[in-house]
Amino acid sequence: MEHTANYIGLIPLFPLIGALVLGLMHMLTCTNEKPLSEKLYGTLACIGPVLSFFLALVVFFHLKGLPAPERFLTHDAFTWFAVGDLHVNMGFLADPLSSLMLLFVTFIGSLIHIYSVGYMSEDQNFGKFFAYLNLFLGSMLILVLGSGPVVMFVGWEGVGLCSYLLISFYSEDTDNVLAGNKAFIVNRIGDLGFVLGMSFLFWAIGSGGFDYLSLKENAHNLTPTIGIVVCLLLFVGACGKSAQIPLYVWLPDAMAGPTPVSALIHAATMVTAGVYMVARFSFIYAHVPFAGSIVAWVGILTALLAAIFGMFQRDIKKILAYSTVSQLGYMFAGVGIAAYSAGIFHVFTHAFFKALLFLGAGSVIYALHHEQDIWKMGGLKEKLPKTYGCMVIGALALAGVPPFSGFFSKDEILFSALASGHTGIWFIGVLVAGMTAYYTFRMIFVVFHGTPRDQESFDHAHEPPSVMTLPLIILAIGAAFTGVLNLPGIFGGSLAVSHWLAPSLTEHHPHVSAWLEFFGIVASVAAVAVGLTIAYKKFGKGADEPEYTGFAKFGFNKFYVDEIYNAILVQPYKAFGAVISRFIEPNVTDIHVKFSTWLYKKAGSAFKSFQVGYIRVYAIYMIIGLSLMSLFLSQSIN
Amino acid sequence: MHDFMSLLPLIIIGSGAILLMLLAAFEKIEVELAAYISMAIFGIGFVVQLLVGCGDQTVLFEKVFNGMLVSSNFTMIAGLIILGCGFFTAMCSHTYFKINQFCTLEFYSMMLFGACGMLLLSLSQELITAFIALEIMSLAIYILVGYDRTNVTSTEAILKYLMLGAFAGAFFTMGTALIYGGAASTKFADISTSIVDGSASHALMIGGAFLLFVALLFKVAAIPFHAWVIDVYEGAPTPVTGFMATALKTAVFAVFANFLALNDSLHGDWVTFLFYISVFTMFGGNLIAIGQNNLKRMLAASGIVHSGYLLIALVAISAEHFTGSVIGYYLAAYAVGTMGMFAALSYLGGKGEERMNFDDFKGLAKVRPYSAAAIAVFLLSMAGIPPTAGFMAKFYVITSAITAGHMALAVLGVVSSILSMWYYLRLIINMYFHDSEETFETSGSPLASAATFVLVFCVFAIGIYPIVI
Amino acid sequence: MIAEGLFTAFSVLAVLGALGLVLFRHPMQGAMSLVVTMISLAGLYALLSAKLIFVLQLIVYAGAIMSLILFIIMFLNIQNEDLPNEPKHFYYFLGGLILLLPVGSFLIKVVKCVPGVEATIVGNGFGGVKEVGLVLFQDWLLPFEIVSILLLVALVGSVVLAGSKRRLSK
Amino acid sequence: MIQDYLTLSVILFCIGILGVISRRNVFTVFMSIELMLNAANLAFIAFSRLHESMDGHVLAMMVMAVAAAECALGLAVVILLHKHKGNLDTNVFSLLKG
Amino acid sequence: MFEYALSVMIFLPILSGLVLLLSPVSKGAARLVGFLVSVVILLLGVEIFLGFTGTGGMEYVQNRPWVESLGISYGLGVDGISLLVLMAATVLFPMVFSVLKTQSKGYYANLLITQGAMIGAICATDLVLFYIFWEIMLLPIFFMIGLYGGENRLSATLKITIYTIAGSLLMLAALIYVGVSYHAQFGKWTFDIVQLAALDLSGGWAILAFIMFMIAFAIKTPLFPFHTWLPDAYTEAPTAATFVLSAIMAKIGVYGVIRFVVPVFEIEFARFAILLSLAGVTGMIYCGLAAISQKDMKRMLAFSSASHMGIIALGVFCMNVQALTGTLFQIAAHATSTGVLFLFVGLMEERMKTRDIDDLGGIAYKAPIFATFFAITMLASVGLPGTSGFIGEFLIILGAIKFNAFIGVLAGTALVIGVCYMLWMFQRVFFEKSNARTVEFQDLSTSELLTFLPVILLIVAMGIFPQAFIKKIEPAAQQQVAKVFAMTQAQVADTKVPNPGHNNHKN
Repeated sequence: MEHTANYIGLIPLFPLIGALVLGLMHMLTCTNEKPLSEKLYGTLACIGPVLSFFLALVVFFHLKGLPAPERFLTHDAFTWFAVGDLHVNMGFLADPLSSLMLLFVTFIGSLIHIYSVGYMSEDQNFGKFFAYLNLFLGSMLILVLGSGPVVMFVGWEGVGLCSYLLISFYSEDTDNVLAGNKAFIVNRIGDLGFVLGMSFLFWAIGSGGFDYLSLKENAHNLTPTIGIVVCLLLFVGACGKSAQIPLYVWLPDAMAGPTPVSALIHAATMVTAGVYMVARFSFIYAHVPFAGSIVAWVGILTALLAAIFGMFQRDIKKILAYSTVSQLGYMFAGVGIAAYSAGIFHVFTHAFFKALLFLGAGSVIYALHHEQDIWKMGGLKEKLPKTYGCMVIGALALAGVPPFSGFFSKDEILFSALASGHTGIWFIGVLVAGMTAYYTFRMIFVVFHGTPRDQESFDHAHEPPSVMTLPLIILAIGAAFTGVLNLPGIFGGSLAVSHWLAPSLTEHHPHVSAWLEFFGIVASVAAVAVGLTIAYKKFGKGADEPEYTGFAKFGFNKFYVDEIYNAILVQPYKAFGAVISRFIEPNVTDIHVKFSTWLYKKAGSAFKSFQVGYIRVYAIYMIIGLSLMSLFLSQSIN
Repeated sequence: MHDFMSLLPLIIIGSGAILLMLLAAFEKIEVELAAYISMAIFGIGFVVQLLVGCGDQTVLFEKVFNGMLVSSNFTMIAGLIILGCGFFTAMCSHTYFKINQFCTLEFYSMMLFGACGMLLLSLSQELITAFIALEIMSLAIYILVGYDRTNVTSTEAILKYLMLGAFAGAFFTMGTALIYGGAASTKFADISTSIVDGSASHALMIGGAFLLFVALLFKVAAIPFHAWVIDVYEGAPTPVTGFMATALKTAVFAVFANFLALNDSLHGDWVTFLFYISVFTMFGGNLIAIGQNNLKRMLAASGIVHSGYLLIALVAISAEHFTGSVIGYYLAAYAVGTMGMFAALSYLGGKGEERMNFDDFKGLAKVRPYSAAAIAVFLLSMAGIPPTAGFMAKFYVITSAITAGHMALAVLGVVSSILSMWYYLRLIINMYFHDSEETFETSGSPLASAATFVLVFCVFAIGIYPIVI
Repeated sequence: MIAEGLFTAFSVLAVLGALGLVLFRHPMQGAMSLVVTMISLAGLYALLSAKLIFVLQLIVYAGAIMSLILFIIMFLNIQNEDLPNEPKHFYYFLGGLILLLPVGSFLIKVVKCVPGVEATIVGNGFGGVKEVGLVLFQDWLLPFEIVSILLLVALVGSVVLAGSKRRLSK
Repeated sequence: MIQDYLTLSVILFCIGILGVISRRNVFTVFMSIELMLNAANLAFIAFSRLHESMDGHVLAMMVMAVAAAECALGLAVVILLHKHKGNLDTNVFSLLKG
Repeated sequence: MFEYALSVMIFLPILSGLVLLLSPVSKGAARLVGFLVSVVILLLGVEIFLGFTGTGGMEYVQNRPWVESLGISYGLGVDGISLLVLMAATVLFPMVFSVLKTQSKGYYANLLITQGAMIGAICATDLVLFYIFWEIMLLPIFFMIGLYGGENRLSATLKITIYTIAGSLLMLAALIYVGVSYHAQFGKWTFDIVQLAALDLSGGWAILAFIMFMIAFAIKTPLFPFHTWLPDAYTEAPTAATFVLSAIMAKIGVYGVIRFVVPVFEIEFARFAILLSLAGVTGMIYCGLAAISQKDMKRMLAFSSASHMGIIALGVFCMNVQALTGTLFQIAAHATSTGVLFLFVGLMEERMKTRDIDDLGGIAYKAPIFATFFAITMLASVGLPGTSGFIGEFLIILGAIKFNAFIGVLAGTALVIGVCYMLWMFQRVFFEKSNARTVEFQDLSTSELLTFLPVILLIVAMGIFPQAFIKKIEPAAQQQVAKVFAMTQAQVADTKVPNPGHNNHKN
């Protein structure tokens, strides 16, 4: 059934080696007077991803060459650890699902590496940045390629670590470090869920081998209750990684990192790992629809919430961040309702257009010397035509305007919701589509149209170097046309991606009337159109920031969720720690020591005072003892 | 012949005592020489005792002494301990009296007489003999305690010891009388037989043994008969204190064990009694020791605690096959440790025993690291920390207790040794973790320090090769 | 018949003497009453047909030891004023009595257990010098010998303690 | 009737104890101890009468000897005390305490 | 030629330490001697590790009767249970000697003695011998804290010493009870643990003995609520003493439970397992929470170490092979990470004369290598996959889930709690603006770099190739668990003991 292909182990290895080399170079030379040249770093940095990309292509075609049910390439590098029934191999699995992820991760990763060479120039920690970036890519690839949950967890935590390191990259500023801590800790909460989920899964069905293929075989032994527990725990992990309610709070703050990082990690790849994981475990989720629907609802509500927040943001990256959260919500809605291929396809397209948007935003920021407030921009379309063009394409894709890629993937999800009878999810989905269109083009209009709001920085603005614009263009093409890969039947397509993914997913496509499908498409397009027009009406001619009042103010402050978390979680935690170490530790836990010491001293002084020094008293002691003993003894004689 | 051989150490010591007494009467020699002579006598006695060895339970000169002296392995061990302690005491006294000038020749003869009494006591198998031996020992020790006539505290010490000792002696005689009444004899063997054939009156045995034990418990300073020991130890000259603490206790415990082990039902009557006594002794001793600031007083109190442990061993002896090995080993270990402490004190104490408090020894390790190390070793041995002798001793005692089915006693013993930890560590902390105000200049001969280091060696030797068992 | 009477008389005397010893303030009077006790004890010994002990009691105890004590008391010539004034010693006495109640009752309980047989007439030689001497030198040789050591120790000791100051070793 | 002797000896013994614990005068204390020894002697003699063996007599003699020795030493100590403090109160001698 | 390796490893350091103490040599010479000796031990240790076949039995066995009358013997041996603890005690010491340059003679001598004693305690197969080494290994710590510790070192050293000795004296009574009851059941004296395992004890005294054993080990480990000596001791102790206490001695507490308590007291153990595991988890959370509010780096690490010990101990009480193996592995892993962390703190204290987190900051810019090493070690201690810390914690949590889901979930929170205070500390110390104090911070010198590099590599290697270690320890754990299970099953068969360990026989 599956074939072994040893070379797939190399795919994550290249970036990791790159990371090691770069890291050592930087670590050993950064304190020198003149650091190594950025060219050297840049080239070294880009080798790894590019190589991985080519290997990914090889994998893809290798799989394509195989008959559909045999499209499983495995490679067990070595036994990682084996205890009792628990056998964990450091193994890799390339199947249609992972190969798809592999392709766009390596592709976009390479592009963003190239872009970063331009973006990060003149940064003193140039080398460190690329070391981290490579490390991230390596971990991401382990995550994708891992042949079992435990190996996946390695990548899972690895990407979390890299995101921490990269968010707190400008570590002199406390806020950035705090944002990094927040990201890592929240992710850790998610990982807790993942670990517990894995443990339950192992005790349930893991004894026959703890990798996906064996688990898939034994999945039928899974009792419903354990299944629900496992699914929900794993989903907690997904929430942490993919920023879903209630763990989404770290992602907006994560924008503190350099923009390419936001593009690569916090938009294109890492955050979608949760979706990928759910799809990976489709063979379990398919067993317990209840858990699936919970996933779907959490997803769609997240989408709604994030969309609301997105409508009121003023920081260009925050807008994109919330749009990411919102799109992730879509994806979870998709995988939640067992439309795994649709969810994964949205992951795929979203990677392109969201990376595109971020990189575009990056070049805007670059052009304006790290100005991120959209209300200080405006009219940039003649200054940055290339960027503008690409951004518009990205925006259209994000907004889901046909025929751009976003439209097809999103519509696939919404349609599956409709088809599988989750009308509520579908309705909210449509609503969110409209809001998405609104806030996306609000951003576009405010940034690029109208009149410059900050003349002086406007004058200095100029198109970034081609090393940055080239990736934009490539991504723009991707964002524009990847949609056709999964054309639904109604457009004469054949759902190519879905069919490609079929072997590695456990799903069934409901057959419904074309009318219903048509109705769904119309509805979403209409919603998008409405959102677009409102956005144009309000901002098309250039407008100043409106006063946020009432609900808008509420939304502008993100429903005070951060404040609430701080109040009910963080502060109590710290306070509790303080109470323990200041009060409980000395006065409660240590009480047995204190008390016995006190007693000891007291008894000592008491007995000391018995030694009065008078012979007669000593004799009296003797006689007291004597009489007591004789009382005791006179029992024993009759 | 063998009987004579096993009496030989006793004879050597006795004749040595008389020899020294005569020398003293005619004032032919110097005190140092007397010290050397007594060392020699003790040494010879020790060697002879070691060479003689002896099998188990042989009655000496059955015809002549008519079964009043019996020697066994146990008595041999006791004899060895007593003689060894005497030897080291002589060494220490030599140094001590270089520093404090109130010694005359009789001192050493008294010491030898005392040792003679102790040996007799450990051998005796007859109550009145035991009583007389006890009195010989006690009288000699009284004299040694009060030897410094110019010093009022030592006079007070002798007064207390003498009065209370005589008081206890009276109990001993009354007890002997009752036992005589009960068993129509005072010889252990006859008592045993008459208990077995039931001719002995149980009540009289109980009462007599009770009064007897009062006296013995007084001598080993078991609570509540302990109060004298602390003052007397403080008042006595340091080497004498060492001698009392070790040799005297050994002898008394020897006779105690011999008497208890003479018959099983007799021992059975007293298990509960001794159980409580030992518990009270251990804990009371600890609690007394906590508050003490004077080292000799602290050691006296810790001596009480160790008596408690020995009483545990007494509780646990089985009269059927009594070897006394546990008691013997514990006595040896305790003797080595305590003797070492007093040896060190007797040359570190300085003139007129000016340095006797815990605080006087602050920073000793900085100035005299080796002495400090030795003292630390002795303290650890008394505290029962491996690999010292004290640990093995405690191990054997607790083992015997549990084997005899007294788990509770074992646990209590362990708890009490937890209590004892602090005042041992306190001195170590003073010696090591503080800076020294003074330079512990000591005059006098190196004999005492030599004794100290020999004893350090013994502590480890006995601890690592518990051949006695 | 006569024996009972004598026993009662002697024992009453003995107890009175003992009480006198404990209660009189001046040691001299105490010593005197102790002598009374000892003499009456000697009488009791005679009643118990312990002839030699009767004699020894009179000679050694009532004679030697007591006179030694009296001599020392004289020698230190204790006046009333340098006696310890013990105002509360009567309370101590009562307290002691209470303390001793259990002990006394226990001991009496013990001695009540001896078979209360009427004393048979013992042979003429019982307790005589010759017989006791034989017993002493046949059975009790060892104690007899070591008592000599004991006395030696006591002798030397009292010399050391109370004797005239002698030159200390240099 | 032996019991009467023994009872008497017990009574004397207890009175001796009483003397020791209730008096502060060194002499009195000493003589009380002597009294206790005498009580023991009485018991010895009575018992030997009971057993009709003369061991008790020997024992009594031994006790007498011991008593003599103790007495000699005790008196020497008394003289020593008197040299030091000129006073026979046992409570005066309580420097060693605590 | 290596059959006496263990004896050499025990007595070479002890004797050389004593010789150093008694002979007037310079501190430099003392340090050199210490370093050489510890390197020799290290080589022997590596040899033993490589030569160890891992069949689950004792290897490198030495057995000489010592006190025949009580069956006490001088018995040494290594098996899968003790192997990694032994490694921890052998591998890490040269580092200490080469890093801490400016200490007095006694410092190094005490270190040597305590190393020898610890190795003895680890290798002893005779209860009495174990007890002897167990007591000996405390004394050098007592002296080190008292002589070279911080300002209120006296109270700290008194507290740890009396606290620990109290525990171990209770253990003494308990182990004698075990020996005596063996004599009562089989009619011969022995304290050899392998034979004692045949014992089956029951009744109140057995439970008391079990409790006394557990108290002793709980104090040493330290298990909540017997941990209160730890913060003071760790904080006041000199760096090396803290290193020894945290890295190895604490582990010997857990090891003692596995080696001596579990085989003898299966029934009681199974009966109390829930309670004990709750204690472990509580301690983990409690100390983790306490760590967050510490100002002193060393104190914070002390609490973090206590917290980790809680979860390590938990692994023992779960009584399935995953958890047990996890514990055995985590013992080594945590030894490396925590030990190195304490040494790092010692370095920082040496260079900046402070441990107060508020005084530090921005070290990462001045000392990238140091920061990187610290980060790797820290990540290992918070259990990041790819470092040594993950495997053990994962296995323990996995086993805990099996043992009891609730406790497993609580144990899982270790993942989060650890990260909170560690990141907070890392941020305040290594990131943010560097201040006057830290701006002159010197990066690791070459010698220090070479000293720490092997350990860092070891941490990573243990994370990536743990199987090399696990396959040596797993059979022993397998046997242990199987035996406990068998005994408890037998017990369950006749008496209805509430017994959590009764359904994990096959793994």
